Amino acid sequence: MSETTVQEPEFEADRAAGEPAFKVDLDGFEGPLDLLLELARRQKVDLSRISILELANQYLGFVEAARKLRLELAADYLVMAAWLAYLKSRLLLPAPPKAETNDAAGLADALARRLRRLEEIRRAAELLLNRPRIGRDVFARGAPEGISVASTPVYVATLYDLLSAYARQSQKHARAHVRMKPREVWSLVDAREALTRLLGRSEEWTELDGWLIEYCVDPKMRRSARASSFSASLEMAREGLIELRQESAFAPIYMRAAPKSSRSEAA
Amino acid sequence: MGVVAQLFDTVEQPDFTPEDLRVAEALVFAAAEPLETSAIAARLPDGRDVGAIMSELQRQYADRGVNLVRAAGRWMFRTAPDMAWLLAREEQEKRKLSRAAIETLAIIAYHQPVTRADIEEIRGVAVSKGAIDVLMEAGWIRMRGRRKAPGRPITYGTTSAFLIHFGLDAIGDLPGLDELQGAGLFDGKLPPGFGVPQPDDADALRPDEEPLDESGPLEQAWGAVSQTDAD
Amino acid sequence: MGVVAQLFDTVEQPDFTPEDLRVAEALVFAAAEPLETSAIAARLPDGRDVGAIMSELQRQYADRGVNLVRAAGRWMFRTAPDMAWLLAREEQEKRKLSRAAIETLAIIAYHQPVTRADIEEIRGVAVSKGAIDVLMEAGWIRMRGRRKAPGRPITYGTTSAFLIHFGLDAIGDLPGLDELQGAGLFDGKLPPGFGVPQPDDADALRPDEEPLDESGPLEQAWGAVSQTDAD
Repeated sequence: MSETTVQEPEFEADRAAGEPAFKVDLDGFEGPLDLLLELARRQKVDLSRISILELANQYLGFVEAARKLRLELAADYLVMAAWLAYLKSRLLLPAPPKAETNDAAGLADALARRLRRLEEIRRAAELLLNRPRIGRDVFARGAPEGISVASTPVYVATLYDLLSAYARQSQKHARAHVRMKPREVWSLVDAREALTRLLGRSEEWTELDGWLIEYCVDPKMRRSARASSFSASLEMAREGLIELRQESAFAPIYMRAAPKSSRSEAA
Repeated sequence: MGVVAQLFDTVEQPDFTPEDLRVAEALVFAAAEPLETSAIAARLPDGRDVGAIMSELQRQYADRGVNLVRAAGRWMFRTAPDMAWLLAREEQEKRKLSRAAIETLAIIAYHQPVTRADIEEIRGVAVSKGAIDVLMEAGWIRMRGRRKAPGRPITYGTTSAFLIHFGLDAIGDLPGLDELQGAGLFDGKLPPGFGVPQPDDADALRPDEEPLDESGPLEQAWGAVSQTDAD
Repeated sequence: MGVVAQLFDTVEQPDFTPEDLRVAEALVFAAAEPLETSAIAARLPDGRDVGAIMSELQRQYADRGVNLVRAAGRWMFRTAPDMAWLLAREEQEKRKLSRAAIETLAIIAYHQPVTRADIEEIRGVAVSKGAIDVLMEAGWIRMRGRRKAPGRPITYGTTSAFLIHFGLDAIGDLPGLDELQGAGLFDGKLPPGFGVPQPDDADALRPDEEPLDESGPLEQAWGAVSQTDAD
């Protein structure tokens, strides 16, 4: 138990006179049930015949001793101690009315059953862990060739799948988007056309912004027009159709038709 | 040949040829993983009694240094258990299981499907996350689903890798299961029938389980939203 | 037993026990690499004739599906050479198309030639590369050419394998709007102006398409440079 801080690993528990003293190493226990099981085992081999009252006494004595030694016990242990103290008091009461007799005995019984169940699962765990285990006792083939299954995927779909998929998505999309007004944009094609037309007129360096604003009457189109003609001008410059010039960042961009000679060189 | 032997041969005409034995043997030998009976059958001519073939192979290898075994319903060759001393490798115990992990594994194996609370009830202490993690990492346990109970706790069960590692053909072959069932330790705190372990590692969920990813009642009410998200 | 065999047995009293055979067998089986004779000898009692042990094992396995072989002076088990056909097997695995893939396919079929951007525009969501890849792998779509547009995106169309798989005589047999509606594939009202295109998978490129491998006007201008780059 990590919660249990143990200064001294071993100590002698407080025992009733005449009974043999024993040592318990708290560090090795996995909680109060585990401790109870250990105490019960010392009492008798057969768990079905242990005395719960005696077990409660031993446990409480253990906890008392631990306290004397200033051992810090985890909450789990203390809760169990409180419960056992309660159980002990009930078991020690002189014969109470019928209903209550069963209560105390029933509680004791339930505890005995829990202990037996833990014992059983531990026995099972031991049997399990002691089986010949792969990689420890028995070994698979060290270097299997392996069976290479080259699986060629064969895709299947029916015409119905195809058609219903088409209908589904086109209907969904039509409903979702048909009412949207198309955005007013100046396409790249438009921009390129305009630039080509402009280049026919101008052999001189022209300010891009200048003619742009002149061309686009509708102020709403300005952003789109600027973006599109900028892209188009870059593309045309790459094609060697025009030349571009800019003095510095954010300065106006000038353009002109490429001289005939350089155009033929590029081609 | 005696009369009895002749009679025997006539009656028990094996449903396979020596070649079938060779094929099955080569397949299981070559496979990197335990092989399903169906995978062996797929490579044999139709109508062969694969069960009989495997039994015969198992018999032929029974006394050898290598045995044919069935684990998790699949076939594999492995060294004979009495050869452990010979093959013991130094690094084998590099990660010894803690007691908590061992007990947790046993509880999951024998009582599956179980929740963390079930395990804590039996062990009487909180289950450390580390124990569950180690077992998950080893590939021996898996999350099966959720118990239909307040908090919808996750249920755990064992995997086929667990069966293979411990050389069990099916979960019903767990050692000491009969004794544990005989003890019949019922406790009202645990789900009904929990006291008598009836381990079940079938993929199908129990009536008191629901799938891991399925939404609870709260999410069901908001179904439409989550579906849109998934899209 | 013949005289020669008797003589043989008498002369060659084996220098090993059946247990030695088991040990050697288990060692070679479990080893990750072929084993040196000396490594086997090291695990056997002193004075054993390892050569004789391995010969005997080799003899026992000679006609089986698995053989003991020696290569480069080391021992290993191998599946019998005539079993090679077993170990590599073509399997056809039927796979269902994902919803995204089938929708993509439907759009390509009806709207071809389409670019990826076209499909995204129609579907309203991004088209994963996986969906296109799967359809290419299935052999149902092909790259037709490039759209004469910035970026020169690839145009996709359907193949004859597509027609065969879906039992269509020609692409024009894909049902139109009336037929789709008649089949009850649309539910409820359709917006005005909603239509289904007349699909066309003719090989000839459209006016706005150009061949896949041919360079566009941009590359034509920089022909020499871009070719060097591509190389």
